[in-house]
Amino acid sequence: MEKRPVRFSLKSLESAGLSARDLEIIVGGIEIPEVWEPLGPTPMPKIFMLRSWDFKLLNRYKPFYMPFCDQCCLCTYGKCDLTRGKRGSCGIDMPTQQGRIVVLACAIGTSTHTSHARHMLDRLIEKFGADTPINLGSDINVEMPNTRLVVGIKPKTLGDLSHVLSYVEEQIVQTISTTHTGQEASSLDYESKALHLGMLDHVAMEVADIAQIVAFNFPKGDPNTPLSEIGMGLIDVIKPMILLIGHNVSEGVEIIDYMRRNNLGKPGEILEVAGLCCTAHDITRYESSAKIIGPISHQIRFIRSGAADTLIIDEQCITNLSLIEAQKVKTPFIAVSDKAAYGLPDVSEWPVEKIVSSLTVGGLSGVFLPDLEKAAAVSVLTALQTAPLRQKFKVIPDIKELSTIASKCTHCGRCRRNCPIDLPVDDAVYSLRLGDSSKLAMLHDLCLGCGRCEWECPNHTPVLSLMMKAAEAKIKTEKYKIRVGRGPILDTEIREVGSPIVLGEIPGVVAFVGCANYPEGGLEVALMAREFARRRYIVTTSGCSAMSIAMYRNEEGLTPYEEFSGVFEAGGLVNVGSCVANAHISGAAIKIANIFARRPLRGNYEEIADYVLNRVGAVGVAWGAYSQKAASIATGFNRLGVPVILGPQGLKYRRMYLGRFEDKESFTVYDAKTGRRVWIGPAPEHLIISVENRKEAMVMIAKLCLRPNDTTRGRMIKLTHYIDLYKKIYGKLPEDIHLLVRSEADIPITFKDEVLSYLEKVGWKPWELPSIDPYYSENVFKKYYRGG
Amino acid sequence: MEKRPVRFSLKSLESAGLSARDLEIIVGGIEIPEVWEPLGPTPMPKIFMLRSWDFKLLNRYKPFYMPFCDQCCLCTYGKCDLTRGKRGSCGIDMPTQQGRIVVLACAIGTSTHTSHARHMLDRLIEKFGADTPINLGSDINVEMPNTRLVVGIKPKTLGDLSHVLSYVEEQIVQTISTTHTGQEASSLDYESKALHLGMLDHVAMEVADIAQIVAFNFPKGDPNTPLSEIGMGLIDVIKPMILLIGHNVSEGVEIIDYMRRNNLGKPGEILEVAGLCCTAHDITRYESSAKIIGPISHQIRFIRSGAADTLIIDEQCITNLSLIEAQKVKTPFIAVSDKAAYGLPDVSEWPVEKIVSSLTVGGLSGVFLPDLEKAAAVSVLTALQTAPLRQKFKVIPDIKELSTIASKCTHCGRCRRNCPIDLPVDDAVYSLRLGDSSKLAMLHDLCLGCGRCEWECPNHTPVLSLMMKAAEAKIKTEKYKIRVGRGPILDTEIREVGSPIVLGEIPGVVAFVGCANYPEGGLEVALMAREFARRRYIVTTSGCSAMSIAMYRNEEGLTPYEEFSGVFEAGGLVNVGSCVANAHISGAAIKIANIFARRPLRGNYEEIADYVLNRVGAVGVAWGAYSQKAASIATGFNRLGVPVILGPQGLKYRRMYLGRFEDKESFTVYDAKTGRRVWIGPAPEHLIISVENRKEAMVMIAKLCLRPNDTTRGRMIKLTHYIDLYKKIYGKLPEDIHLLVRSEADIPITFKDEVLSYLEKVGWKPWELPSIDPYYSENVFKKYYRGG
Amino acid sequence: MAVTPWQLGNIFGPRVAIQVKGDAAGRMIKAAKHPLLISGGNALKEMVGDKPYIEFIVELLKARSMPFIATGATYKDFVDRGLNPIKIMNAVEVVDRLRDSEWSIDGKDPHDLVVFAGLSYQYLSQLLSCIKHFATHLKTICLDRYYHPNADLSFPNLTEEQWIENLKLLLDNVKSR
Amino acid sequence: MAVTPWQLGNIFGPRVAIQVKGDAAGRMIKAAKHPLLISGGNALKEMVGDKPYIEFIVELLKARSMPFIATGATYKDFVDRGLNPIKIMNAVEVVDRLRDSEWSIDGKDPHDLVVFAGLSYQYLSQLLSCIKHFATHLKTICLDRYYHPNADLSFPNLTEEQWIENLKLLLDNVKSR
Ligand code: SF4
Ligand code: SF4
Ligand code: SF4
Ligand code: SF4
Ligand code: SF4
Ligand code: SF4
Ligand code: SF4
Ligand code: SF4
Repeated sequence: MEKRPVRFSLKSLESAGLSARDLEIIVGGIEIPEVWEPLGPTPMPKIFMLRSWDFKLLNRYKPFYMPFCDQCCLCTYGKCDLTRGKRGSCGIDMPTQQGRIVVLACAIGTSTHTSHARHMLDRLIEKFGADTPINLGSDINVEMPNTRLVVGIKPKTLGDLSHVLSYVEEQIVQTISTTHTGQEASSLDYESKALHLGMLDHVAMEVADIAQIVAFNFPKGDPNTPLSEIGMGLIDVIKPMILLIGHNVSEGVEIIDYMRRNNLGKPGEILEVAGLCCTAHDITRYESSAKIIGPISHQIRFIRSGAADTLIIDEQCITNLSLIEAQKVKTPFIAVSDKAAYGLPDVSEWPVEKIVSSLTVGGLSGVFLPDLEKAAAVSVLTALQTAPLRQKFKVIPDIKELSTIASKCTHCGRCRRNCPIDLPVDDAVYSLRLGDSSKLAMLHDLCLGCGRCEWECPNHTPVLSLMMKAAEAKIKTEKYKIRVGRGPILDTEIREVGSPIVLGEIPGVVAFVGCANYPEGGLEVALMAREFARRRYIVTTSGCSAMSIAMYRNEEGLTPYEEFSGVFEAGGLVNVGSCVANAHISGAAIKIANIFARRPLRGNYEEIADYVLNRVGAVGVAWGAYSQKAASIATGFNRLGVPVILGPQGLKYRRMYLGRFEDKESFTVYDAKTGRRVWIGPAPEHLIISVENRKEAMVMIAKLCLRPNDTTRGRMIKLTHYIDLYKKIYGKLPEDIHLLVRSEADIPITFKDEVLSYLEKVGWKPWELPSIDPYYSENVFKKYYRGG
Repeated sequence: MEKRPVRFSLKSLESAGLSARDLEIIVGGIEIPEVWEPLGPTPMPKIFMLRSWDFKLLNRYKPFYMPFCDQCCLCTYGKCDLTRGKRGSCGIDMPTQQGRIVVLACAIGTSTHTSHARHMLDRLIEKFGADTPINLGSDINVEMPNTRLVVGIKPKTLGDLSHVLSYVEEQIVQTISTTHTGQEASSLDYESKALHLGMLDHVAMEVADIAQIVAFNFPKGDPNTPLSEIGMGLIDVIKPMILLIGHNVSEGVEIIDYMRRNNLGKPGEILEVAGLCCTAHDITRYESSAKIIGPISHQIRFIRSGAADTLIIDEQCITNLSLIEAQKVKTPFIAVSDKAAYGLPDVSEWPVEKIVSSLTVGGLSGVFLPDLEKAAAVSVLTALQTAPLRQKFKVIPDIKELSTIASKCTHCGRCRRNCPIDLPVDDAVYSLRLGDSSKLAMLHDLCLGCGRCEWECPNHTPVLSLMMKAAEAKIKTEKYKIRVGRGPILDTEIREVGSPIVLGEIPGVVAFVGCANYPEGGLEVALMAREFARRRYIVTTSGCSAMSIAMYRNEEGLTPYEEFSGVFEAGGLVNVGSCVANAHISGAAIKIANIFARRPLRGNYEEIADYVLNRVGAVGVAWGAYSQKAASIATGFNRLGVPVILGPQGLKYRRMYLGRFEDKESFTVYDAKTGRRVWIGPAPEHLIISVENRKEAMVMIAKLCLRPNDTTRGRMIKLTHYIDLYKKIYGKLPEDIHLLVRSEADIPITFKDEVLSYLEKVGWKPWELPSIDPYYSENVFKKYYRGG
Repeated sequence: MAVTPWQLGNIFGPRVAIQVKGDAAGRMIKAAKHPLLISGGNALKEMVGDKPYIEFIVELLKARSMPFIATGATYKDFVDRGLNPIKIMNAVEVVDRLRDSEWSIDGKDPHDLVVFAGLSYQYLSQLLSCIKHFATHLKTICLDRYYHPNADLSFPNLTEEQWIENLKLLLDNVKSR
Repeated sequence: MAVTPWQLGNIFGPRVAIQVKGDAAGRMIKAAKHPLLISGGNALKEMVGDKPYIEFIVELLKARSMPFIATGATYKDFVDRGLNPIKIMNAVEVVDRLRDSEWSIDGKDPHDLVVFAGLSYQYLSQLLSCIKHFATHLKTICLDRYYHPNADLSFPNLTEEQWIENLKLLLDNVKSR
C-alpha cells in the first residue's frame, strides 16, 4: 500500500498553490510496516512498563547520590534547604531531589537529540520525500535495532521515522512533567524515569543518524572510510574559510552543495570548509575533504586564531561566547538554528546580496538566518568577500605583549579558583614574568577552553590567547588523521564477532564516547584507546572522544586511526561518527542478541537488556562527559545493561549506580540450564561509576567487561587483561580475583601459580556451576527455562 | 469522510485477539476538518515564527531579572559563579541564565499540562472512541479558541485533539532542548521561547478540559452550575471517606461510576468522596455531591485529621509527604499515576480482593495501581472495610499534650527561619507554654501547610498538628459553598459583553487564578475578588484561588458564590473550574476578538494578541502562584497580551516583564485611523509584576485594566476605579494620572476638580487623538490601515 | 561557622553581605553622597520595642534627609507622620530603574547607596539579588533584623534587643557630627 | 565576609565546614576512636615544599596508625614507602559503604572520623557532599590546602607556606602525648 506518513505545514501547502479546501490529506498514515517477528511485551513502552526491569537493575546497582547543592530552588515555595534529612515545602527529601535532577538532566539531553532528529527529519522529508527508503545496503538488514526494539516497528522510509519521533516526544513530555514540584516521592521511581529517557535517547539518536545517512548518502557502515584531516594546525590555512560549529550537518551539506553547484570545487580548493564539534564529523561523512578542527574545547581558541572568514553556528555544543569572540576577530557570524538565535535580527526575508553586504562591509556583525539554503549562499559569498578584508585578523598577542600582560599579574590565584578543573593558571601566567612560557604552553593541552579564568582575572588577562601564543609552534604542527565516521556496524561483522564476544573470547567492546571535559587533556583518551586496541578489545568511539583519539601519534608517527583497522573486530578502532552515532554502539549490542543469538527485538526490551547485561562484555567510557546529552546517553546504555565509566568530573552528575561485590543476593541470577538461582560474582560490578584518574579507569574498564556468561576460555582471556593491568598499576594481584574465578581453568596461564596460591590463601573453592545460562529477569528466564 | 486519527498500542490490538498481520491500520489520519476561515500566517508555529511579536512585547516590557542563586549547576563544567558579569564555562551570562531557567520552568509547566492532557485523552478515546464529537451545545460555536488560533484547526472529535497534542509535544521538546548547556546567548531569545511555551500551555490546557467536558458531560459553560460543599469542616464526617488528591479526574469518575453501578448511591449517602486540589473541582463537575476540602495548603493537615479511609493520589499538586502522612493515620494509600508511583509495588496484576485485603489487614500501607478501573473498585472496598478498623484514627494531639510538647520549645527560632513565608511559628509554639493557643490558631489561616517548620525543629514539634488543635473549633465550622466549575464562556455571553469590554465600559476582566502560596492566607484573594465583583468588573477564577474565594462569608453570611452571579457579566463571579480550565479565560479574550470583532483566528496569533493587548482590559492575578505550571500559564497570558500580577512570592520566579511609563517610544502604536504613530500612555504598564502586598495589588489591578482602545466613557469608568482605589490606599491622586487622561471627558466626574487642578499643575494638555484604532504590530496595522 | 542568612534555605554566594553593626551602618548612611531609602509594608507590622518600625524610619529620615520611597502602600503612613515620600512606586519598579547607573528618583545625581527597611525577607532578598548582579554601581544596606546575604552591608541576625540597640547606635552615628 | 570555598563557584550551605588550624586537626585525628584515612591520586602530584604530599601522609600514618585506603591508583606508592593500604578501592566505592553506619573498612568498629588527603578538589567536594547528607554519623576532615565547605572540618584556603606550617603543627599534635 502506498499511504505514507507525511509531515507538513498548512502554510507550505498553500504557498505551493494548493488550497487546503481541495485536498483530502492523510497525515500520519502509518501501516504496520512488516510483521517480521512476533510482538514482544512492551512496544512503545510508557514510563511504568519497564519499571520492573529498572527496579531489578536498581536493586543490584543502587543509586548513590552526591548532591551538587544543598538547596532546591525550582519553585517559589523555595529555596528549600534539604540538608541532612530536611524536606522541602513540597515534602521532597534529598535523595528524591537528586533523582529528580537526574531526570531533568536526562530529559534535557534526550530532548536535545530528539529535537535535532526532528529538525533533521523534517528537512530531509521536505527535500527528499517521505518515501525515501531506509536502505543501508546488503550488509545491513537490521537497519535500526534501537527502533525495532523499543518502538516495535521496522521502519521502511523516512516517513516512518516521523512516527517514531512522535512516540519519543510524547514520552519525553510525560517524563519531564514528573519533575514538576511535588511529583515522585521515591528516588527509585525517578531513576526509572531517567532510564526511560535514556532508552528513548538512543531511539532518537538512531533516527537522527539513520535519516542523515540514507538521505545524504553518508557511509553505511563501511569499515574503510577515508581519512580526513583534523587539528588546530588548520589555523594556518590561507584560503578563505567557512567554519561550522555545532551538531546539525544540514547547513554544512547545503554549503558543500552550493560550492558544487557553483563550481567552487571541493573544500580546500578555493574555500576551506571546517567544522568543530559533531557537525565536523558529519561534514566529513558527506565530503571527506572538509576538515575537522577538533572537539568543543578548541572553540574559543580557534575563533581567536582568526582563521575563519565566516562562522556558522547551529546548536548543541556551541559556546555562548561565539558571537562575542567572532566579533573580536571580525568574523561574520551566522546563526542558523532557532535554538540559538542569539537575539540577532532575523534576515530570512532579505535578499542574499543584502545580507552579504551587511555582513562584509555593512557593519552587521551577525545575523539569524534559519533559511538554510540562503544561509549557504550567504556563508560562501561572505567568506569569499570578507577574506581579503579581514586578512585572517586575529587576537593572539605578539610575543612582546606577553610580558606586558604578565607584568600586571599579581599571582592572586583567582583565575585558578575559577577554573573548572583547577588548572594552575596563576602560576603559568605569573611565570611569564620570568620569561618562562612553558607552563602556559602546557596548559594549552589540558585546558577546556572555557574562558572562565579570563572573566575572573581583575586585569582581564586573556589567558587563552596567551596560551595560544605560548604553544604557537606546537599548534602549527597539530595536523592529524581521523577516519571518517562510518555509521552502523554491519550485520556481517556482528556475525563474525557475536560468538567470541558472547563467549568472552574477545575480551570486550570498549566505547570511548562523549565530550571533552577531560581532567587532564585529551591525550588520556587516546592512550586508553590505544591500550585497549592493542590488547585486541574492540574499540569504538564517537564525538569529541573520536577526535581526541586522533590527536596523537605513536612511536612510528602514526595516529591511532592509521595504526588500527576500522573494522568492528578484535583490535579494531571504529569511529562511528558524531554523537548521535552512539546509537550504533548500543545498536551493535542489540544486534548481537538479535543476529548472533536470534533473540527477537520487536517490543522486547527487557529480554534484550537482560541478554546484554549478562552476555555482551561492552563498557562505555565517557571520560570528559559534561552535558545533559552525555547524561542521557549513558543512562540509555545503563538501561540496556551496558556499564559506563566516567572521568572524575562525572561525580557532578551527582548520581552513580554502584554494585557492591559483597552483596551476594543482588549478584544472583537464574540459570536456565539448571533452573537454579546462582551467584555470579560481581560482574559487571557497577553500572555507572566515576573514577579518579586514568589508571583507575584502565583497571575498571577491564573489570567491567566481565560477564556471567563468559566461557572458561573467555573468562581466562578477560582475567588475563584485568590481572595484567591491575598488577602493572597496583603492583599486586586483584583483591577480588577469588570472586571472579569460577574454576581453575579460568585462571590465566601466565599468572597461574600466583593466582592459585592467592586463591588457596583466601579459601576459594571451585564453583559448583562454572558455566551457566544466566538471566537476571525472572520473566525472561521463564521463557528460556525448559526444565522444572 | 470517515478516517479519523486513532491512537492505539499494538499490544492492545493483539490482546484484543487481532493479529497485526491482518490489519491495515491508518493511524493519525487527519483531515483538515473544516475550512471555516482563511489561513493566517502562523498555523502550528515553530519557535521562531512568532519571535518578532515576542520581540515587540519584550521591547516594551523588558525582562527584569532577580537571580535566585548566584550559581549555575546544570552541567559538569560547573558549578559556575555568574556574579556581576562573570560567565560560566559555557559562556553564559547571568541574564541569559535567568531566561534559560524561566524556559525550563515554563517547559516543566507546559509538559505537566500536556502530559495530563495526553493521559486524559488517551483514556477517553479508549473509553468513548476517537470519534466522540466535540459538541459544547448550541451556545458555543467557537469550541476551542486557543486551538483554532494556534494550531489552525477546528477540531471535531476527540481524535483530532490527539494531533493537536502531537504538535504541542513536538514544540515542547524543541524548546526544552534549548536549555541544554551552551544554546541561546540572548535572554530575549530565551524569553521568546518561554512565551512560546506559555502559548502552547493554553492549547494543552484547552485540550485537557474540553476532552473531559465532552466525554464526561461536565457543565458546558452553564452559568448556573450547582453549589458544592467545600471546607476543612469536612474532617467531621463520620461516613467512610475516599479522598482524592491531585489533578486527573479520571479516577474520581471511575469511583463515582463504580458507586453508581454497585448501588452505593451518591457521594455522601454511604460513602463520602472528597477531593483536594484540582481533582476536587473536576469531581464536582461530574457529580456535585462530591465534596471539596480545599487548596493544596490543606493537604497535610487534612490527612492528619484522619477523616480519609482511603487516599488516592494521582499527579501534580500533591505533597511528597502524602504517603508518610497517610501511614501516620493508617489511611490506605493508592498511587494511580506513573508520574508519582512513590516506589510502591505495582499490583496491577493482582486480583481486587488481594489488593483490598493487603491494604486493610495485610499490612501493606500503599500500592501503585495504574489500572484505574481496578483502582476504583479497590478504593471503594478498601474505604468501606477499613473505616470500622481505623475509626478515623488521627494524629492531632489532645489538649493535654499541647503543653507537654510546647514545654520542650526553646524559642530557638529555627522553625520560623525554615518557614517559606517567615511565619512566627516560634512565638506561636512558645506562647503555648503560657497557655495561649491563639497565635497558633491564627497561624492556621496563614500557613501554607508545607511542614518545613516541623523538619527543622530540634524537638520535632508537630507544628501543623498543634495548629489544628488550636484552631479545632474554627475548623469544624469551615464549611462553605462553591459554584461548580462551569467550563468555557458562552458565545452568547461574549456577544453581550464584547462591546462594553472593548470599549472599556466594563472596567475590566480580573482573573484570580493559581495556587495557594499566599503571603498572608487565602482570605486576601477572597477580599480582592469581592472588591472587584462589587465594582462590577467581571471576575473569573479557577483552581486553588477559586477555592480560597469560597472560604469566606460576607456581612450577611453569604459566600462570594452566593453573593455574585455565575454569569460572565459585570459583577459576575465565574468559576471556570480546575487549573486546566484557565484556557477558557484566555479563550474568552480570544473569543472577544473573534465573535465580537470578527477577527479570524485560524493560525492568526499575532493579530489576536495585538487585539487583546490593545483592546481587552483583562488582567490575571496569581496571588499564590508557586509552581512551574503557574509560570507557564502566566507566560501564556502574557504572549496573548494579558498582564499578570503576582503576589510577593512571585519574585522567586526571578523574572518580571516591566514597562516604564517614561519610555514613550515603547508605548507608541500605529493608529489605523490616521496611519500615524501615536503615544498611548502606559496602558497596560506592565506585563508581569510581583507586588508587595494586597493593597498594592488592588491598585495595580485597576491600573492594568486600562487599554489604549478605551473610549472616553470607558476610560472614565476605569479611571474612576483606579483613582478611587488609589485615593483610599495612598490618600492622594495617582501620580501618573496625567499620562492616562487623554481628554477632559475621560475624567471621572466624582474627581473632576481635583484631577483637573492636578493636570493643570503638571502641565497636561489634551491629546491630539483621544480616540484611536491602535496596533502594536506593524504587520497587523498594515492589514487594517485603509489609508495612506 | 560561616554566617548564615535568616531564611535557612536562602544561601547566596560567593559574594555575600558584610555584617555591620549600627555604628558602621550609621556612618555609612551619613557619608553617602546621594542615598535613597526604600521602606516597605512591613515597616507598619514589625515592632521595634513597643513602636512600629516605621517610627524608627521616620526618625532616621528626619536625622538624615534623603529621598525615600514608601512601598507596600505605606505612603499615607509617612504623610501622617509629617514626611513626604518622594514618589509612589512599587519596589520592583524602583529597582528596575536603579539598574541604570544614571538614574535617580529625584533626577539629581545618581544614587550611591540604597537603604532598605521594612520589606518582607524573601521579597527583599530577590530585589537585592537584582541590584547585586545588575546594578554594580550601587551599594546596598539593609536595616532589618535579619541577615541579608544579597546586600552589600547588613546586620547579622539579631535578637530584638540587639536590633533595638543597633538601630539606636545607627541613629546616634547618623546624628553625630 | 564569609569564608569562601577554594573553587569560587563551589558554594554550599547552610551547613559548611568549620575552619581549623593544624593543631586542632591534629588533636582531632589523635582523639578519634577509629578513623579512616582516604588518600587520593593528587598525593603524588601536589608538593608540600620540596616533597610530594604523600610523604606527609606517610608520616602521619606512621605517627597515628589507622586503616587507610590509597585511591587514584597510588597503592604501590605507599607500599614502596613501607606502608600497606588496607584495601584497594576506588574512593566512590568506599564512600558508598561509609553511608552504612555499621560499616568499617577493617570490619571492626564503625569509623567515627574520615580523613581526606590528596583527592582533586571537585571530586572530593562531591564525595564530601554525599557524606554530609547521607552519612551523618561520620565526621570528616580534609587536610588539603584548600577550604572544603562540604567537610565538617577543613583548613581555610592557605598559601603553600601556611599549609606546610599547619601540616607540621598537625603532626606535632598527633605525635604529642
Ligand atoms: S520544588 Fe520542592 S524542594 Fe524545590 S523549591 Fe519547590 S518546594 Fe522546595
Ligand atoms: S579556559 Fe582553560 S585554564 Fe581557563 S578556566 Fe577554562 S579550563 Fe581553566
Ligand atoms: S587572576 Fe589574573 S592577576 Fe590573578 S593570578 Fe590569575 S592571571 Fe594573575
Ligand atoms: S540548585 Fe543550583 S541554582 Fe539552585 S540554589 Fe543550588 S546551586 Fe543554585
Ligand atoms: S550550563 Fe554553563 S553555566 Fe551552567 S554549569 Fe554548565 S557550563 Fe556552567
Ligand atoms: S507548615 Fe506553615 S508554618 Fe510551617 S513552615 Fe510551612 S508555611 Fe510555615
Ligand atoms: S524550632 Fe522547635 S524549639 Fe525552636 S522555636 Fe520552633 S518549635 Fe520551638
Ligand atoms: S491552583 Fe495551583 S496549587 Fe492549586 S491545584 Fe491548581 S496548580 Fe495546584
